[in-house]
Amino acid sequence: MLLDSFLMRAALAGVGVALAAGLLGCFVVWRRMAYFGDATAHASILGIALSLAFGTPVTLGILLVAGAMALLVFALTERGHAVDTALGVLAHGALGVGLFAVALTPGPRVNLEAFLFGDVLTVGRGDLALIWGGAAVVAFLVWRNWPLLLTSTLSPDLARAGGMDPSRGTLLLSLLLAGVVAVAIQVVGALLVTALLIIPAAAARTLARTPEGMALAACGIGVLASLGGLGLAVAADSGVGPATVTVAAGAFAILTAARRVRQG
Amino acid sequence: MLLDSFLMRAALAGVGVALAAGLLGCFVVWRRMAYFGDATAHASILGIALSLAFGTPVTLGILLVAGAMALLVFALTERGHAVDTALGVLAHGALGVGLFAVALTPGPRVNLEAFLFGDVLTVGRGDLALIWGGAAVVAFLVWRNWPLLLTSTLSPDLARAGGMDPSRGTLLLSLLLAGVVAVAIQVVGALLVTALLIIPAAAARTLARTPEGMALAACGIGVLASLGGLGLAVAADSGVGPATVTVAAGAFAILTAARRVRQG
Amino acid sequence: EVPTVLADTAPVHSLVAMVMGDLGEPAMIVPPGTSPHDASLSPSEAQALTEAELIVWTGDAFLPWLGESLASLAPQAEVLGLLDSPGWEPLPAMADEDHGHEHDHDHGGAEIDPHAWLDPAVAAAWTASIADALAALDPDNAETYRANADAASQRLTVLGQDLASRLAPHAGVSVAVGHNAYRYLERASGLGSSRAIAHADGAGPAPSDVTTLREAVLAGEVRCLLVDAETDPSWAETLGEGAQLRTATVDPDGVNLAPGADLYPTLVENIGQALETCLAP
Amino acid sequence: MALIAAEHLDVRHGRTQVLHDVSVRIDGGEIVTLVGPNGSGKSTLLRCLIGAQRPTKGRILKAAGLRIGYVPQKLHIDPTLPLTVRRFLDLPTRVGTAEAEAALDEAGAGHVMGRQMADLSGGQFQRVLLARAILSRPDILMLDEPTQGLDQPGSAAFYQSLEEIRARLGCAILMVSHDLHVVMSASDRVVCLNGHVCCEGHPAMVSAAPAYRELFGTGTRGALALYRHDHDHADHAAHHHHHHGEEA
Amino acid sequence: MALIAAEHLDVRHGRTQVLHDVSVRIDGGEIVTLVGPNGSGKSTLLRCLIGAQRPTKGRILKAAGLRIGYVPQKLHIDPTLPLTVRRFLDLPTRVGTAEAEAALDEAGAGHVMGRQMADLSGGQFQRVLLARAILSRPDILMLDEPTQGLDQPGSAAFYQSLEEIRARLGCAILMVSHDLHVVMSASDRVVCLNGHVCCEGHPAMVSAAPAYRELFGTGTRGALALYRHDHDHADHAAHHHHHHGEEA
Ligand SMILES: Nc1ncnc2c1ncn2[C@@H]1O[C@H](COP(=O)(O)OP(=O)(O)OP(=O)(O)O)[C@@H](O)[C@H]1O
Ligand SMILES: Nc1ncnc2c1ncn2[C@@H]1O[C@H](COP(=O)(O)OP(=O)(O)OP(=O)(O)O)[C@@H](O)[C@H]1O
Ligand SMILES: [Mg+2]
Ligand SMILES: [Mg+2]
Ligand SMILES: [Zn+2]
Repeated sequence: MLLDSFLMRAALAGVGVALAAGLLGCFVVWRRMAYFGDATAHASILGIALSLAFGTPVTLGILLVAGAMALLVFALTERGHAVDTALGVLAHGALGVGLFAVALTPGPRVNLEAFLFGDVLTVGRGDLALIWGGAAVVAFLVWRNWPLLLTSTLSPDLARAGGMDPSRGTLLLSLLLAGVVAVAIQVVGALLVTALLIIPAAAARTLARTPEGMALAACGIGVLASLGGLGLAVAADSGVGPATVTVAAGAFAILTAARRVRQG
Repeated sequence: MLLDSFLMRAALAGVGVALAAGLLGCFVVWRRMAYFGDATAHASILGIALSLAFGTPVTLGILLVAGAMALLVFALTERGHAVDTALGVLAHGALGVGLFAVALTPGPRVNLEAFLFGDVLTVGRGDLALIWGGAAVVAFLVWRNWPLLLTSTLSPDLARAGGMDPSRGTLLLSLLLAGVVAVAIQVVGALLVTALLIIPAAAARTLARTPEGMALAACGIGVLASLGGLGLAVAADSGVGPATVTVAAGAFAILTAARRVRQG
Repeated sequence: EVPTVLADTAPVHSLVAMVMGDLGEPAMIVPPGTSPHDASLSPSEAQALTEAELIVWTGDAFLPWLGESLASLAPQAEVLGLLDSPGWEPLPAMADEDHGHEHDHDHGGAEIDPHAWLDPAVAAAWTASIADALAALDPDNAETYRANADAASQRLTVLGQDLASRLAPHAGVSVAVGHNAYRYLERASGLGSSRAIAHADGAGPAPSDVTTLREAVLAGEVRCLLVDAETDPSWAETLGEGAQLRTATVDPDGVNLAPGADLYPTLVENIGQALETCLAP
Repeated sequence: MALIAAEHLDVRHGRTQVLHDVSVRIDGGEIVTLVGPNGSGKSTLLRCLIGAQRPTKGRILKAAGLRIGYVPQKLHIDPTLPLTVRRFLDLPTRVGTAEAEAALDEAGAGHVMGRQMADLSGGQFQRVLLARAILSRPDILMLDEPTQGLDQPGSAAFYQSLEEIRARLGCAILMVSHDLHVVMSASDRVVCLNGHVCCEGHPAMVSAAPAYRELFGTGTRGALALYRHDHDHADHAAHHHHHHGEEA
Repeated sequence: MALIAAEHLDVRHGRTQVLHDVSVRIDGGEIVTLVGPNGSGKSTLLRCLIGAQRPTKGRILKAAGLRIGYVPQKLHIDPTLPLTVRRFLDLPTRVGTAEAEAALDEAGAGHVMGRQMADLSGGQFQRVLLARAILSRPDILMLDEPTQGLDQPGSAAFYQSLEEIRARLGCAILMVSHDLHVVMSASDRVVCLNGHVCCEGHPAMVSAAPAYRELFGTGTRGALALYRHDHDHADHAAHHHHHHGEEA
């Protein structure tokens, strides 16, 4: 009856999210998309606002808006905008437009963030299936498209010469990221997802000599941070999200101090 | 008795923030620092937590932590981390560690964000003096150090060969940004500052052929968004922050649609 | 002449409306439910602040950002901070537990738990303070205000008695809550101390808090979870797995009720009813 | 049979017309060199052929399943992506280690195998790019200034090995080069580009063509030997102002 | 008097020792060329001299207020920074428009004045870099492979104008080049680098030195003319395996 324990489920959920986030997080770091998590979280607020206005399920609204954001980021970067700037514009644009739209719709104002953020301690069996299913899909798609994703990250021209379509790689990555963040935010909370996307990958950079090495290290550090964070939260009697981020940030600090990045 | 009207004060505050943010925002876009605003906002939460723990004034705590964050970003990028990644790590690290630290300190728990956010409609005369004084300082320092800031953004090696110290440029810029964001967040709100930092500069990129042109255009678009946002908020009777961001995002969308970036 | 009056939240607005009666209608500043993140004053709200002659609000401990707005936008107005008003018995803020939405941390003296409106007896005391403030501004109608306040006070006292008798069978029983916002309600209803899941600092609950709560649920000590706008409903599943845990959806801020004099009594009755159903054997 | 052909390409960037009605075709096993002054559109043509640049008019025809080995003129590898030379050679398709070692050795970069790409010197980087292009077993090699940054023994070895590479891989080679005196003799065909195709054909024919001579002067072999002679500035400036047809 | 000097420089990157006990000095008005195989540390030495690379050991001495005109080997300009060629020439110090025009014309890039830096072709970019370095009225020009990407008339014109530039600006020139046969005659002094200073002195002396011949073979002038001869692969591979002292 392992799954009976909410702690066990939290641990499994944390590990699942850490694996998907570690894989995708490397691309986030390589492609300068660190803002992606926050942008999706902000876009989710617009999604909630729209769902409330049209009476559709909130989860659907979040997914649709996150997907639309991914497509917009893709279109903007194809037009030559720097990806971090495009993400910044969309993050704030989505939030601003979302709040503005909420103000215009009649009815009581609601605290939108309350809809948004899950807590890893509330993860149920269905959520676990969702997380691990999602992680498996992400892992499978990333694995199948690894050469495409990697080469188009390195240089779109080299990808084209190799007979690949780098736009497909960018699009796939954006949609995967949007999906993972939009789902995981509701299950385990925004802080945990966005932090697990960036910090383990950044920490892994100090260790890795190859892209595959970095992806593995990011997954490993993410898993350690998840489990360590849970342990720390139990020990210190604090929230799991902040404790996990604290462990991950600690790992980053130690690895960075121990070794200059460029000597990799 | 112009300053008696809160709308007039809001307009003046918006314009002042737009000018400082437009100038610095260009560097934010060029240097891939779009995350800076959010990172500072998150770090401010840690600052509040520390001020509460040590009983120091909140504003001081925010400024100190934002400054420390700027120094850390500087140190991390000098060590070869990509700046957007460094900012992402620090944004989440500061938030996670801040929340974790709060959980460990005894005393009543408070929602830290309540301390953080100002509203441009509540700006008083003292705030106006602060904003315009700050904008003047920013404009003066940026103007005085323009060649240094620009050359070290372009290429640190060219800056060194030209007898400049690019680290000085990076440091100056980080500290200015941290100062502006930390102060302005408390006066006019986080959404307005972080959005005015990125969106006008990104929109200006589609118009500009030179760095100076982009800085001017960013200031202009920012000012238009501030005044237009205020007008829109009055017309729609909604919050000024979201309305301003909506106008800025609209300007970005129109300019981007009208013209491919690279044809500048 | 009847002054222009502004109230901060829907419950306070309701109390003010009771006191003003037919003489006038107060306006409301803070749309309920908004978090300080997204809350920004609309121009008409700011305008209302600059024109108000009396502002009745909960207090700095509840909405610190509104305090700043009052200072800059409404220097002309009389301000009545209900948490600082006399005639009622405040509860100290819990040292270790949280408070909810957006509460200040008062550095000076004793800190007060700000969710005081959930005790009808406190609300009754507040109507007297509101009447005093109105009477001072509008001496011509002082009698009417006082009479309205007395009537309201009576109505509220009855409301409190109803609540207590309705929940009398469950005296001393604890419920689980999202965050510690119901201590005045417990005082009014005779319920035992509620068990909060989350701290207010945004950090989420600690695993040990959840474990303790779950043990209480499994042991049958806690049979009901109050879910409000700030509580993630999926807690019901986590806490209630393998046990009998009912949930009651409550609206302590009156977000979903029509504003007006009747809002506050409806709000309290709704909570009472929800609790009664939830705790029924 | 043509491996790849461009038909009537036009490329414009805003007001600048970069290519105008350019048609070229490369047949299997050919060594073709693209020459032309700076800014004449050589790299643009190559990028059109690999599909990285969309022409404003005209079209590209490729043999089905064509494998292209490409060496770009500029490649910026971001140091946030950790990438050893060995791993880079595996992109996009994996190759055996023995094969990779042999290719690197042949390119004179055997000892940098374990290094990070971002740490290489200019010439080492170029050598690795060349090794990678050849390792992909291409049907056609497209090399944009393949000897840039190579030291003298390196570029001599490169030109010497061209024929051998063609013989071994059976591939065609399309390259851009400014080493006129060398490529004239190392190629089967020379295409002289200057926004449009100025002239095209057997090296001997091209170097005799008036359009070519207008672009590069007459004494190609000795051009670089003109050092240490006093000269009038106006005189040599005239060498490189031939950019007709560039602005629309 | 030395304008700039390096004394006993050591540079290591992790386990790789790039420079070992390197001392050079450049006097006013000298034209010095740094030659050496790929990866021998030439660019690293230049970056140490301008202060962009910190040596592990040793020190750099500079004349007070020394103005350096620098052309890096690689420069990546991010297209998010809008920058016309004209504006780029103004960095770090503003120059007059007439002057800028003259310098661009002289570098054969007069017609790209209004373009964005990120849009230039490889050779156009290099020409603009050269124009900018000269415009800063330097006391010393440091040029890392200044003719890379230039077309043949362009690089011929560059080497021809070296002396004229020195005469006009009164500056010293330190350059890295692989065009051995040209630079040997265009420089006052040649420093042959291979991790350490192999040999140094008058060009004639250096090209006769055994260390130099070991690195580059004997027939420097004709090295690039060895095309279309059948050759044994093992034979030419031997050209470029001389990388002694690189790994610590
Ligand atoms: N994105 C762009 N926008 C505008 N003009 C461009 C762009 N890219 C290239 N150009 C222009 O197109 C012309 C051809 O460029 P290309 O790089 O093809 O020249 P090239 O023949 O390869 O020159 P080089 O010998 O210098 O490498 C140049 O004049 C260049 O300035
Ligand atoms: N950041 C770094 N980390 C590790 N090794 C490095 C780094 N930068 C340079 N190197 C190594 O230092 C050596 C010297 O590099 P440098 O760029 O100075 O060579 P170079 O003489 O300019 O060569 P080229 O002729 O190819 O330009 C090379 O072996 C290179 O791989
Ligand atoms: Mg080219
Ligand atoms: Mg070099
Ligand atoms: Zn509360």
